[in-house]
Parts: sequence; C-alpha cells; structure tokens
Amino acid sequence: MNKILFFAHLKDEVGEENIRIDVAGRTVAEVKELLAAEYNLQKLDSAMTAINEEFASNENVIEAGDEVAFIPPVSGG
Amino acid sequence: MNKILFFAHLKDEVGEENIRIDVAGRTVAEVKELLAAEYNLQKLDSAMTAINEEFASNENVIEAGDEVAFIPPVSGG
Amino acid sequence: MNFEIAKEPINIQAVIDKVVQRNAGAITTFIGTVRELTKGKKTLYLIYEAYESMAVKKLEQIGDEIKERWPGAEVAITHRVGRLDITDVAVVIAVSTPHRADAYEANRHAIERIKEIVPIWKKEHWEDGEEWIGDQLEKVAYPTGKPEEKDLYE
Amino acid sequence: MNFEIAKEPINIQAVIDKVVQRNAGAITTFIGTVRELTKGKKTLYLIYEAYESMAVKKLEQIGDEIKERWPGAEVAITHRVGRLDITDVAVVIAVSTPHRADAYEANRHAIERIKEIVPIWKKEHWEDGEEWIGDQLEKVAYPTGKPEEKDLYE
Repeated sequence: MNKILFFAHLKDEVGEENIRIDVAGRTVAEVKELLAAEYNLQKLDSAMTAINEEFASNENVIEAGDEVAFIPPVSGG
Repeated sequence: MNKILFFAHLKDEVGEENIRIDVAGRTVAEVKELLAAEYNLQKLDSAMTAINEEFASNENVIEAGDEVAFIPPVSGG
Repeated sequence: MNFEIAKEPINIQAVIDKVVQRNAGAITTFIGTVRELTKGKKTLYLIYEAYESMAVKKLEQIGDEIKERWPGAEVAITHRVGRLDITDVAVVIAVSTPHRADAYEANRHAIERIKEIVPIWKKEHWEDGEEWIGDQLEKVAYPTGKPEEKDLYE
Repeated sequence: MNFEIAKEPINIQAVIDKVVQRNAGAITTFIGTVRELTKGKKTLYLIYEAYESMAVKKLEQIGDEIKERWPGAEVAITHRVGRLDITDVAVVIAVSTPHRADAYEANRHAIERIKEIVPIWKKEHWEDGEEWIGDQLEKVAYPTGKPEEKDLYE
C-alpha cells in the first residue's frame, strides 16, 4: 500500500490531502497518468514528485510502503 | 574664531578633542600644515577635512566661525 | 533547530541569535513580507501551506550547500505557514560569515533555492478571487517530472 | 529618526520596524558584529567613536542615495558607539523594497558607503596593545584631502 500526498491546487482538485492506494511496481509516470485520469487533473504533468521526501524522476519505480507526494511549482519565500 | 575638531588617532596625538584658533582666510592645506607642525602630526595629510560637517578640499578657504574637523580614514561598520 | 516551519509569527531576533558566532563579522537577514500590490492587483491575505517534513529537510539541504560553498557560514531559516496578512513575515533567513560579502551572497543563495526546491506554496486571496501561485521563477514545467540535477543538488 | 548614532545596544527589531511598508515584499538587514579574530590576531574589545552630528548627516545622505537609485526603498541605519565586546552589534542596516534583488543590492550599497564617508572610527584592543583602525577599504590616502567627488556623491 502507498500513501499519496497532494498539495496546493492538486489538493483542491482531488478534494483530499492524501489517499491510500497500492501502486508498488509502477513508475512515477504511470501513477501520474492513472491519477490524472481518475481525478481529472490538468496540471499533474507540471508537478514534481517526491518519493519518501526526496525528489524523484518520472522513471522511478515505486516500492511497497513508499510515500509519494506530488509537488506543484513551489512559491515559498 | 574657529573650532577645530580632532578624532581617533589625531585626537590622541593632539591630546584634545577640539581647540579654538582663528584660521579665517586660510585654506585647509595651510591649516593642516600649521597644525601638523604645532602638534607634530605625521598623518594629517591622509585625513579628510570637513567644514561645517561637509567634506571640503585642500583648496577650500575657511571663514570666520567655521567648524573644521579632521577626519582620519573611517572604520565604521 | 536552525531550520523550521512555524505556525505562529516568527521572532526575527530568535532566528538571528541562532547564527551569532565569535568569528562572524557580518550577519545578513532576509525577511520576506506579504506585499499588498503585485502587478497592480491588491492582495487581501495569503495562505501558506507546506509539505512540512520534506520542507525542513530541504531547508537543511540549503544550509549544507551554504556551509560547503562559504566556509565558516552559519545559517538559520524559519518559514511560516497559515494565514498571513499584509506586512506579515513569511520567511526569515539569517546567515553569519566572517566577512560581509559572503553574508550577502550566501543569503541570496538561500532565498533563490527556497523558491526552487522547498515544498511550500502560497494561495493569494484578492477581492475577486483566490489562486495558488506557482512557478515564481518563471521556469517551464520540469520535463522529466523533477528539477534538473543541477537545480536540486547544485 | 531613521538614521541614528546609539550609545546603548541596538534593538534590531526596532530598526526593522522603521522600514516595514505595505508595498515591500523584502526586507534585508546587515548586522555588523565584533569579530574575535582578524588575520589571526585576537581582539578583546573595540571602542567606536563618531563625529556624531556629521555621521547622522552622512547616514541620511546614504539613505537618499538609495531612495534615488532604488525607487520604493525605505532605509534605516543605526550605528553604535562606545565599548563593544566580541559578538556585540556595531551597526544595523535595514532596507525594504518591493522586490528582493533590490533589497540586497541597496543594503550592500549602504555598508560600502558607510565605510567610505561616515565619520566613525574604531580602536581595536588586543592583549598586547591597541590601535585606531583606518583605511578598511585599503584605499590610498586621498590626494586632494577629501574623497573624490564620485566617492562622496556617487
């Protein structure tokens, strides 16, 4: 099982701060595609991804138990 | 009459924070020469001069009542 | 605790105190405040949100980058989250170094990096609407799904 | 009273408060502190002395230069005089501007100008002696008896 976190506009669009689904064995790109379709997310492509709080690329494969966060362009400061 | 102010090492060498002498009609350069001789000041040449709290050049002529300050290289900050 | 996400107003002096050191001649701070007008549009207030645990890690990474590039530097950063009104303080960055040029440059590095890699977002609220603000550095979307190596790890 | 010579410890927050403005997104501060080691020599304490009335005028001049060059900037500077121990704060410069790049540059301008035109001097006290420090910018003596026009009036 994996915990998926959404922030900023993604959180608003999904309607949840996080969800739990099993995406072990899939790449980040595959999970983005799946979630974009499921929640009708237009801008997931422009989001960065973090696996266990470290930036990951679209090719990274998610393992069981990984926490995956989608990170829209940041605007702190 | 003029008030002449000394700071930092010049004050230590002169032994006074200020003196009163009449140097009206003289240039800054002339006053520097006069004071360097009087107080045996080695480094008066490298000091800036202010007349009435504004920087002045060696050619400036001092008027009656002017306050003249000798300003060694500054080291604030 | 030199790197923090705060839910309450930031005590600027407390952030500065973390970087005081006997061999620093200079401390610079950057204080990001909520500005009323941006491109002629009037902001009422902001909401800042963070991926808090990762944000702290990324602030620590920025501190490490600075200490490596500017030897002798000490760094502390606190970023606030929640609702902020005009003139409220969103972020305080304090950097101390032996000499002053480094303190300015290292501090500037910190704020630029915060805007690249620290997962914090702001939602602007205007009289006629609200929006999550992104892409402040006007970069294009990351084609590989993450910042380039050089962006992330310098 | 944005430009001051202080005989007591400087309240940093109070200097910052003077430059808070609704259209500033950035406030930078420079805090000059007394460093223990300079070129391997151990400082015990410093004495700062100022030509106070002129120093305030020259700090005001620096503020005017900044407001002319960086429109929208607000500036406050307090410099302390008297005896300062290691890590004590000698000067606080606060600058606010709408955008952050200006806040760094304008602040840097202020400290460089202080070291050129503001009549303040420090006497370093070491274990084996004391000396008035001058010529920090390593400039030659002013051949005309004053800084060049460009130095003074930019």
